[in-house]
Amino acid sequence: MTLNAILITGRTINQGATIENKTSSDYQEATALCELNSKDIGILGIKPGNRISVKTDHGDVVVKLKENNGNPDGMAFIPMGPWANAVVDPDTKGCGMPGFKGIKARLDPTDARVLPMKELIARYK
Amino acid sequence: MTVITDALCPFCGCVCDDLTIYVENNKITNIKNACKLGASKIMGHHRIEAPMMRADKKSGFKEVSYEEAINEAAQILFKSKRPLMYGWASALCEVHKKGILLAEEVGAIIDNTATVCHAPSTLAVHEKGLPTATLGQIKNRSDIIVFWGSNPVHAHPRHMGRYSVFAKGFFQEKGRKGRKVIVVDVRKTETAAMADEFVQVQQGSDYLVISALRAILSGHADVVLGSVGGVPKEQLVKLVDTLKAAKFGSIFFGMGLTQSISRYKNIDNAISLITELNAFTKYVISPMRGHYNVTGFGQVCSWETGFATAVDFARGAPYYNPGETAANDVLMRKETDAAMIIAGDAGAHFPADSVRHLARIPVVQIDPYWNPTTEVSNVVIPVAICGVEVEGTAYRMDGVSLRMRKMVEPTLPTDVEVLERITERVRELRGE
Amino acid sequence: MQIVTIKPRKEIKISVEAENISPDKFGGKTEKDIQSLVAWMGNQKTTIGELFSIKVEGSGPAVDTKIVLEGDFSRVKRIGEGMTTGLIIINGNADMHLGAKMSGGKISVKGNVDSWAGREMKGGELIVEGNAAYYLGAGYRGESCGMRGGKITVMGNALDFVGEHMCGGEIIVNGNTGILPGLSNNGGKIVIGGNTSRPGSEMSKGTIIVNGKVNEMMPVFKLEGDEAVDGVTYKKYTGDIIGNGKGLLYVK
Amino acid sequence: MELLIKNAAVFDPVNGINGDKTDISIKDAKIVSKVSSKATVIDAGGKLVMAGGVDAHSHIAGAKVNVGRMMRPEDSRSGISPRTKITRPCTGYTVPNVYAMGYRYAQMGYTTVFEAAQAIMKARHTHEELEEIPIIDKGALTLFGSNWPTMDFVREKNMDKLAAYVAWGLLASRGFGVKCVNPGGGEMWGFGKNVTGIDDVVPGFDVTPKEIIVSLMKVNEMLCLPHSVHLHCNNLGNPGNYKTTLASMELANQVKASKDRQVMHVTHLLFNSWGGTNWGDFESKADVIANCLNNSDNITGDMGQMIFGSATTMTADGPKQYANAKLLHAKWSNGDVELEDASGVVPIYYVKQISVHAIMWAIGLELALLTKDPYKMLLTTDHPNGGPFVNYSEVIALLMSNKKRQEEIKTVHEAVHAKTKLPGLDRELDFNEIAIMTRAGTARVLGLLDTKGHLGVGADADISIYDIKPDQIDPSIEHAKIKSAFSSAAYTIKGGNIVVKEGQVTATPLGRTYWVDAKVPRQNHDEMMKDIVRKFKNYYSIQLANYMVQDEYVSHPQVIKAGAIPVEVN
Repeated sequence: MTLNAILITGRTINQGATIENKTSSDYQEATALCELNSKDIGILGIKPGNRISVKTDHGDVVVKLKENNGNPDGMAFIPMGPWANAVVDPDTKGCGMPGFKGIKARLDPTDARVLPMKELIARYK
Repeated sequence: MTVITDALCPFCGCVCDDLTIYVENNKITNIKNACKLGASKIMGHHRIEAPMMRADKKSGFKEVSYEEAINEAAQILFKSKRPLMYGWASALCEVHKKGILLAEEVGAIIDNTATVCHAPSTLAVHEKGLPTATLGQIKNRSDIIVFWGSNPVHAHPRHMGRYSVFAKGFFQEKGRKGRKVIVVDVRKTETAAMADEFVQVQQGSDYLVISALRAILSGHADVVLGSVGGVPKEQLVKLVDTLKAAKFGSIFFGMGLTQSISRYKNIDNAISLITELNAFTKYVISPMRGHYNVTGFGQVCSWETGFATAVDFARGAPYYNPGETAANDVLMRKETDAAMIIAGDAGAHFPADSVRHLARIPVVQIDPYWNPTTEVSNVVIPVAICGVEVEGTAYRMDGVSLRMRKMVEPTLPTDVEVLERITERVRELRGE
Repeated sequence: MQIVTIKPRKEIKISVEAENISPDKFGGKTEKDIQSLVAWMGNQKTTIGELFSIKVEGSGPAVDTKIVLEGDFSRVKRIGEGMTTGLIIINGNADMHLGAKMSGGKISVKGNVDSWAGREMKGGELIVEGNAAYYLGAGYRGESCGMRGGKITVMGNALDFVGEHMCGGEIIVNGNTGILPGLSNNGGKIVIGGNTSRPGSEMSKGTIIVNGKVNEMMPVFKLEGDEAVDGVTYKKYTGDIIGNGKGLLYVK
Repeated sequence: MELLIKNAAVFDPVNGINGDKTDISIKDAKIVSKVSSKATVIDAGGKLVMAGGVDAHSHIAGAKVNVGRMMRPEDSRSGISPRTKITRPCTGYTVPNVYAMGYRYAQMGYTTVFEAAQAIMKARHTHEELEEIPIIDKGALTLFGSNWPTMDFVREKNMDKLAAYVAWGLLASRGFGVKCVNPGGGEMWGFGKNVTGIDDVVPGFDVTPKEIIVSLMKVNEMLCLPHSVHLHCNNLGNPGNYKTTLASMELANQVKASKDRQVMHVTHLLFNSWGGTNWGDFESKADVIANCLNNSDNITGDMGQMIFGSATTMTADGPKQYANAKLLHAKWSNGDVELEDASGVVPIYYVKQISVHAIMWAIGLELALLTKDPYKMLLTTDHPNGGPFVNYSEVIALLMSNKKRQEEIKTVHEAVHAKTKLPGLDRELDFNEIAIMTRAGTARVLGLLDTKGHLGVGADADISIYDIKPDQIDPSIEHAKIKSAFSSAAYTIKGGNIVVKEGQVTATPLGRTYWVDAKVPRQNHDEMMKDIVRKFKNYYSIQLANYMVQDEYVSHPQVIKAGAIPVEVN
């Protein structure tokens, strides 16, 4: 079942620990994920570890689902990185800073695979 | 085996300077006192071994000499009408000076990773100034500490131990027990979990919540009707009383404010709150800067060009206007016709549209590591790691200047050497 | 009367800075003079003649100079910067800083304009039939005063920070605006036909009239009651009360 | 490299040359008695020639200045000029970038400038900026007035440990002299408070500003430092503060100078010579302060002259800056430095029609005109607090021409008539006196007379030539010509190199950074260091090993030796 959520992105300890090793699977493990609270995961009807597609007005990406009950209802968190930035708002609002937080997103369960970093970036070429 | 004491960490804005590094035949074998982030960078990762080039972005790289790569980099910048030189935050101030000179020479826009981090804080400083203090002042005096839109447990792991919540100081001998910790965030982070009070605000409402606090503080609670940003009025009124009762209050803020709706106005509003609190008691505000030397670029760029970020040298003199001259502004407008990405990773940390444009123009990368920027680069020049293999100056998140140590000898040229040789080559191309 | 028609020779992708496209710079000049005026494309110094085809009809001083811009100027910045007199007609779009610091004369745009249109305007008139982007009629970073006089009319919508740091003059946006119109307003008048959000924050003087919906009101305004302005009844607010602001915010 | 300047109308007060035509011989950066025939000749053609200008108090480098730049993009965009073959791009008016600092001072014929204040913990930043300021020789005064070690040793009345700390602090910061700003107040601002006079007790440290000032003077003389204590009095910027200034100046009698110079230099006296009790009855007390200077022989001061228009106030006087920002509804930056001092930066616009501003403007000029001996009143604008240094020529013209002063007085608020004595003062300073206030006097106050501020043999070859013939001009009448000549030197020579010609920069060599290496007895140092080590262990947020400025930050040092000798304490 689809979940409409507000997406925010930001740092995590594991994202930081692998930031200089972005070709590694550890980096993908740390950043190609989306956190939701258990209630929202219930709405999606799948379990943490399953894969979801995240669509916004600016792009789409497939990431792994992770549970974080610190999130309020309807809030999705993807660690900063190429997977998150595939769907954030590029508009700099006249101040130079793109929209990394507060993006309307549509989340759906999917069987599609999580693209590894090189393939994810290859989409832009 | 050599042991380096009081070494400095080249990862986050804390620049912890009490590390012990153990080195055996030019290899770092062990580290003491670094957090997980610092340890991961200092222990090191897989590196790009040699310069490489390719004509089009889809084909594989061909290994080349430094001479060839440097010449190609110079050609790209020399021919470019609207070059962007981005990154800088993981490099030392000595590198920034070479970068700003080269940007002048080729008429480029130079911008640093603050453009996706704390550049809005700089815009706020243009509006309101910045009432702040060095971290030791907070350690010694602060009895109320607020983290607003910032999650130090994840992003600045040793901040609370060395400088804020747990640190013992002259007037704060009891450390944690002498302090009240308040966390304001849209979600309950691990940092919020260890706070005395967690104020949960709706995403994007920080600006309104801060204005409400200021209205209450200025004696106009009557205009605040019902809840603001999901925070009941009673909680806001109580929070103002708590803040006013401090002997020395400090507010640390992060991406929660700089990247949300209203952008720089969130921080400029928070600065006004701090200024107005100073009428009652001592208050300071301090940005939780991400990279260990993103602050350093702002300092060097300010004293050399008069502006801290997003400087456009197209017409031979610095022109500054974020919203027009910041990296993502010109990339989004598809104006940039060549880019140099150095000590920063635009490929990973810029929105898709910007990376898409980078994929269509010649890109020179100067960086030790293979990352998403490498994927959209044409010329890749690997360099020594600043703060590990190269010593030099960095500025901590509170603006204190420190000298990073050399822990091991470099095996590759430094950023400074590469930039100097590119600049020489550009001058030759110009017939000087 | 001198009419100068100017048209890009080819598509302009790297933005051009053309502050010399102004009646003050074209008035009383020959075609050759105009062609030799400086313009910049990125870091390349060039001339107006290089980038644009010029046709001059008749002659006359700046006050009687009408410049007609044909074709796409959406990547040509600072048109009409600092103009004191004369007329500019733009049949397409225009890029940033259109009419910045103008103190007289008139600019009329059929299409859209980018950010900072009418920045630090002192007088004269700017009419935009399409949409405006960010910082319409705003100030420069760090200045305490942006627009001081003159009038801007936008038939379409405008984005965030309309009239930021306004000290005088008038801005009319018939459509919607983005967030924080009239930010730090210190004596200007802003009329918004459509919807907006967070109007009048840190206002100390001046007037903002909103005829559409305010999505989010700032918690810093005191509701004074209803009042009619030009025959329309509004809820009248005063604020921003934090700095004892004397600004007036009318919301329909 | 040899240079010969002929037909120069030289004003060299130190060597008693008062405008007579002389030749100046230069060889390898020094002034010599004669040169060979191979020397390059500059025919000064009877033009005015002085030693290179020396500025003893200007905020040109460091954390405060950079905060000013970051706060004021509107200032940076106001002074922009593109790069040339020789010069880097310039920006700013009140807070210029580092290149403009060097070029603009050299264009005015100035060759030596001292940064007015650096906290030890932020000295590395100051030196990074000094390293990038072209042409001029420079140095920085190090803040000691509210440092915890200072206050501890003053409380313990242990002058040996305090002298050791000052010596160590100068080494740590590669500083040139002892700066004391609102002593005790910087510490109290740590909790948002301030001292109100020199007898208040600083909570937690149990010392008074008076004790801090006297103790620092004693150790300054014990160490035989080239410069005296450089004092920014308590209570700056408050109506009625002239009493605090007088009481502070009184303290000079408690210590005897160890060298042929003052024992106390009181800086930017314009901001500290205020009478009245509030903004309503605010008035000038410049005459009382000048009188005190005239009657004492061990105190010097500097004007801190105000220039109408845009300025940026920046000072370690944190509490004053908060009050300023609130009064002016201006943007406000504050920079507490742990265990050391405070600081604040606030933009301001001085307006002729505001009575307080007009009175302040008059006070600065009164101080110079009422202080008889120009050696006791140096010309500064406390750049950029009173105004940017590029306006020094305006101050010179005002001091040399009563006609100009009367013209200006007509344009300012008439409060200057009732609240100051300026309109009635007709003294007009001559070239000799101006040379003292801008070269000889400043060099003497700084203790650098052996190489700076004069044109005698052995001095550094720093020379400025101005496009006026002293014997063919009446500065009182042709004050506009005086102003334009002093604002743009015909020649500036720095270390024997021609660096400016007809106001244009022709060369950009890097000058030297002056700092003082003072030696103290080993056991005093070791005793003092015990306390320092404890403070770093418990209270500083960085390690001692990462505190001191390293050699890499002073690439062209000019080290001046000093050391502890017993000092007479009367």
